[in-house]
Amino acid sequence: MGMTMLGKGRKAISMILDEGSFVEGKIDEYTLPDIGPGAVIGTGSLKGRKVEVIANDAMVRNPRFPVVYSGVIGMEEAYKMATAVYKMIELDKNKPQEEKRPLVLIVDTPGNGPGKVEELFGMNKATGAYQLSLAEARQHGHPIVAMIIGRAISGAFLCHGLQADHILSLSEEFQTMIHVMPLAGIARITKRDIESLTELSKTNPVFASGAGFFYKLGGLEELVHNVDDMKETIDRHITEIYKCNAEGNSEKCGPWGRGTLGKERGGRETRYRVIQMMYDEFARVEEQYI
Amino acid sequence: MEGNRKRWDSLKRDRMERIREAIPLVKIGKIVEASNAVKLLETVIKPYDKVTIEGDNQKQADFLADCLCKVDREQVHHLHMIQSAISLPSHLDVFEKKIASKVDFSYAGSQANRLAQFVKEGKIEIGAIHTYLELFGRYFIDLTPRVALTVAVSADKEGNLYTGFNTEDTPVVIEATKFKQGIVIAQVNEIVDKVPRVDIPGDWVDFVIQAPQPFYVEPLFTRDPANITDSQVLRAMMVIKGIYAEYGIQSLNHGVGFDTAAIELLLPTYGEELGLKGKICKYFALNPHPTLIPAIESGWVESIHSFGGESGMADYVAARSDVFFIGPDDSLRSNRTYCQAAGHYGIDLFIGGTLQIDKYGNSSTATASRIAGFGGAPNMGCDPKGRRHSSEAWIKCGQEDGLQRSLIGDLPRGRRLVVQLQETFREKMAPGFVDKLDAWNLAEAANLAIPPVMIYGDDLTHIVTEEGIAYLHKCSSLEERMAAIRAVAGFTEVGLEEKPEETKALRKKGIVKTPEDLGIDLSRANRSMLAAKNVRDLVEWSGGLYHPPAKFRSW
Amino acid sequence: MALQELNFSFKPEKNFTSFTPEWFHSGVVGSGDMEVLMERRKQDGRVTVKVVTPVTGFDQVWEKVLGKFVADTKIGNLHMEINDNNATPFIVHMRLKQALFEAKGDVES
Amino acid sequence: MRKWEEMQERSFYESTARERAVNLVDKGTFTELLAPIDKMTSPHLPILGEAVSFDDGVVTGVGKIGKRPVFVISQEGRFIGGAVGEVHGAKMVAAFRLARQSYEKIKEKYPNDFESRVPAVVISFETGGVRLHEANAGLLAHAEVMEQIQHCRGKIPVIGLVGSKVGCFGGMGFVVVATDMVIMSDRGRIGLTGPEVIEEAMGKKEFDASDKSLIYRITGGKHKYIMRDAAYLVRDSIGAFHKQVGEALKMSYDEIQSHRCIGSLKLVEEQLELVKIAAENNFKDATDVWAYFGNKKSDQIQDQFYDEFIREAKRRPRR
Repeated sequence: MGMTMLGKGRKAISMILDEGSFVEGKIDEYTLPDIGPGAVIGTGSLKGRKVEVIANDAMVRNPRFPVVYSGVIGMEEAYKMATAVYKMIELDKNKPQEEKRPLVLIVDTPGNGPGKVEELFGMNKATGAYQLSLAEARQHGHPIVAMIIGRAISGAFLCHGLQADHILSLSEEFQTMIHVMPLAGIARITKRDIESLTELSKTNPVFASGAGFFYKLGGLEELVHNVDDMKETIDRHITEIYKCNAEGNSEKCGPWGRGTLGKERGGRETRYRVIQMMYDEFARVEEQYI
Repeated sequence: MEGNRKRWDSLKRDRMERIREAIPLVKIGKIVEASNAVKLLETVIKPYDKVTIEGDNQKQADFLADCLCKVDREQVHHLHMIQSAISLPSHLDVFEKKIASKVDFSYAGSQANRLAQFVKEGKIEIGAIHTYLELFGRYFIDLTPRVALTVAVSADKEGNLYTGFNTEDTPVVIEATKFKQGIVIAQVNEIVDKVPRVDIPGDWVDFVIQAPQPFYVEPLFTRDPANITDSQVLRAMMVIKGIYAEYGIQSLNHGVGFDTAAIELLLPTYGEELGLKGKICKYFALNPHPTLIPAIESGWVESIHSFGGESGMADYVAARSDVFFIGPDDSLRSNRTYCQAAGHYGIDLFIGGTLQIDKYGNSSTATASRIAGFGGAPNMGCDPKGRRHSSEAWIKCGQEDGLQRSLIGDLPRGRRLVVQLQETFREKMAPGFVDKLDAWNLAEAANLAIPPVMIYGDDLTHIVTEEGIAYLHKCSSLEERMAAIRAVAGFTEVGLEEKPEETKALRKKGIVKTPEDLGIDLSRANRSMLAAKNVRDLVEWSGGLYHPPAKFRSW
Repeated sequence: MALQELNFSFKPEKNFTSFTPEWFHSGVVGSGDMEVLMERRKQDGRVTVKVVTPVTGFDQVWEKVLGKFVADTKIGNLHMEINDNNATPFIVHMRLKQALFEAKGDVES
Repeated sequence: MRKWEEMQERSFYESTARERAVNLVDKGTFTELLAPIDKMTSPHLPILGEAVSFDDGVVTGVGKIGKRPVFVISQEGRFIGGAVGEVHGAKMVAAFRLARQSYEKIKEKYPNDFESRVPAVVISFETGGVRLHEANAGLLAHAEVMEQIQHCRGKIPVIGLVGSKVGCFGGMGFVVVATDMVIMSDRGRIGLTGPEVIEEAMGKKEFDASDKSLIYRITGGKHKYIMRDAAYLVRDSIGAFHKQVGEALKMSYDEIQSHRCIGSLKLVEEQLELVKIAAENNFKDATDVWAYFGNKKSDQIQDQFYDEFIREAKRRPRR
């Protein structure tokens, strides 16, 4: 107990990658722009397999954007992340699917830059750009695994994690935090006391915070209970994703795939029914439209 | 022998003495530096003085109010405050700090809760809660201030004051103080070589202080049309058709609120459709309500005299001097005293909203935990018994009066229309009609002699709810009035007592009219009837002359 | 504090008119407002209503408001489902009348 | 519901989500999918005592503009701020999936007349993002929608409309800028972080959340138009939005997607140049940014009416 990886993005990189293999700021020969210090990006190897890594550094401040520190993803960070993903796609463009390099996201971020300049210039665009780049990388067959080691909170988790093929998280004894808003905040908004919300969340994981609840909803593929297992687990998932893609089942992974997973785990059953009903209803009027 | 002679100028000598002590604080002319303001107050105010502070409905001598809280309690204490409005936290802080102990006032607004708390804790003694005209009257009878802390836009070094757009209460406050040998101190936004116009002559002013910040004005009369509901639109349609058109109401006052804002915004649409332009709503005693802009621009309104100003309306008002009262400098001259007098005697109708109406028709904005006061509504929301001029509306309302003959025989006498707009239930199911007013509880809790009632049932002529209009003045007994109230009280505890056959009879007699009786189509009662749907539309109507405060700028 | 469900059933007026559209929806569940779904239902003229609301303690008021609607409009063979979000009794009354009016217009146009 | 012709004149801002949906497509062509009669309310709100709605705050359906089937998603801000929960999110995702399935079918069915029949997705945003009462499901749905948008790339135009009261904030702030083309009115707003949160992070002196005027300058349609986050700024009527969508759907796919602000390395590089400008200039307000891009009377822009603004506004130059 007491063991935590909170704020230790760089340490996590060294635990996950093969020793000494990480080269920061480089995607092969390409050098990333020297901005966004909160985003640690580079290339290394994981059990001998070349991977690209994108992680958060919670120990630095962005000197140009004062609200960006402690792992916050600011505009520079997000665009730098997007650039790295697009470069990776470009560099592997002509490779067969099984050789598209995997991308490992190491997630420990509390949010996006909450500032005036951020709103003026579009923080939403920056993280939106990163999300699109990840979705595109998946389309090209790059396996993406997100490994939550600390905080995966709301909008920042949306951009740095939720577009991955598979999402893994250290279990809650490592003080991981996955939520949109802590339960206290939810209690304020819904005008309920925390005790009754806690009680309710036992039967309905839909608003509670924590890795366990996300797991039930299909929001996570696997919980990792030992830091030393991160490397093995990530490697195993990369292999699985390659296999899925090779079999033409890429929809079993990623956000859509996690929707199916949610249903299997009994967490988001209504979602499935809604989609089926919409399909059926459209089928009845399809003639008029196509 | 001087010592034995009766002195007839002790007030004057006292005044001279206080001013002499303050002379070292004067920089030039009548100007005192802001840094010496607290010292000045400590010098010229003595324990047990009656002190007035503006304290208006809108503009606030906020700097002087803060300074008064900072005086040494050893030197200044037991002040008796006399002020129109208790609006700022500092207005009550001065009691918390035991500098003042008693207050006579008219309106409490945002401080209503804290005031009630202070009364309960014995921190404050209330002399009386007045209407504006009562308080202004008593300034000249038995509540004459020793020191007046006033506020103006600008001053020159001789002390001439420009009160400009928000003149409000300043003339009455200064006149009462100055001519009874009191001391007048004015905070101003700036000191200039020449004021744009002289609202208060310099020799009525003793000290002028340039405040570090411009005085605070609350945009109290701005209602964003975006927040007007369908049910308010319905009531507004009923008022226009069932009252304004019915009586040919030409001169009137609108209380502030979304209900009356809806009426203003329906004039150019629904009013136009009913062919009422030029027949109703020509003369107002009213602040420059932004929601009246579309009606003004469409040529409905001939004249508006104002109690005060309204943030953002200065340029618009200046450019419409045919309608508003404008000085030679092109800015509005408002005056609460004159406008209240006009509102009491000069108009045919008052209409406003309230919090609770009881089964007899008495209404109040008080709750057990709030002392909100009265402001000016009771003076306009009553039948002015001293009125002698007649008008079509006044005569008609008098003719319909069900009790008049039993009191004065067959002599014709008119009657002011006093209309209350009431939603049967407000948000969170708070009922608009109650068996007993909360004002009773407040009277007990705050040790008031009588429950604070805004408008007494016998002054009320009409109640308008979504259910219909009750023409109460037509009733010939209290029993009948109560039945009429029940008929429009909807599903409240009062309304649930309604007896269908009774209501049917009242509808037949024209004492109760439902929207259906009035020929109003419920399905048309929605926001699309509004001439402006948001503040931006009002700006557009004004040709860009209305400049709303930032908090209303949703674009 | 869960949402509560109220169910009512009203006898129609003697000279009632049956609700004819298969279904009609009106309103938005905004704060202080409600939506209603009206469905044609053959049930000996009865009007049945299901109300889902976060507000407690107003069951009788609901009954009165809905009863008045049935009496005023002389409608029958109708099932209504109301999702309420703190609408006042008058708003309920007005929305129902507006909805019925629109529903008729829908059929005519 | 009022007549289609009448509704074209109606304020988009004032209208309901359903009124927008029905009247954004050609007259009489709209079919609602998962309509109120399906009574698909949120399974999560009742236990929290929160009111439910038969459409869960979003109207989904299909209509036509010209020959194209147009899948419409229209959010209702009056219902819990248009926030996205499990049902709401699933309806959005399903609309995208149907568009993609239709694309394949049409391609097969009309090999010679394919271009003019390609489906489109139109989203009328009015939302604060994730619905906190069912936060986790809402968040996961956001990710799904984003993935669907990427799947539509290169095939199906996705157009985002913002002109409603709530605007488009939170997680949906990402989604709206990921569409091919954003159409706004000057009453619409797009942002990520809520004003109160910014005030908390920066202090009231730097950012006063109660200053509506400031919020509009920073998030409003005019600013987004100058920044080119919004491709078009239209008047506040359903008809104006309908017309602009119609115009867009006459364009080639390439022309439509030339209005994107993100979605490729080139676009990211373009945005990074803007970020550099932001870092190098100490912009205090939107007016400073407008002045930077050549708007001389930048302090008057906020009060300009539509015609004058469109005539005079200098927009950020494209690379």
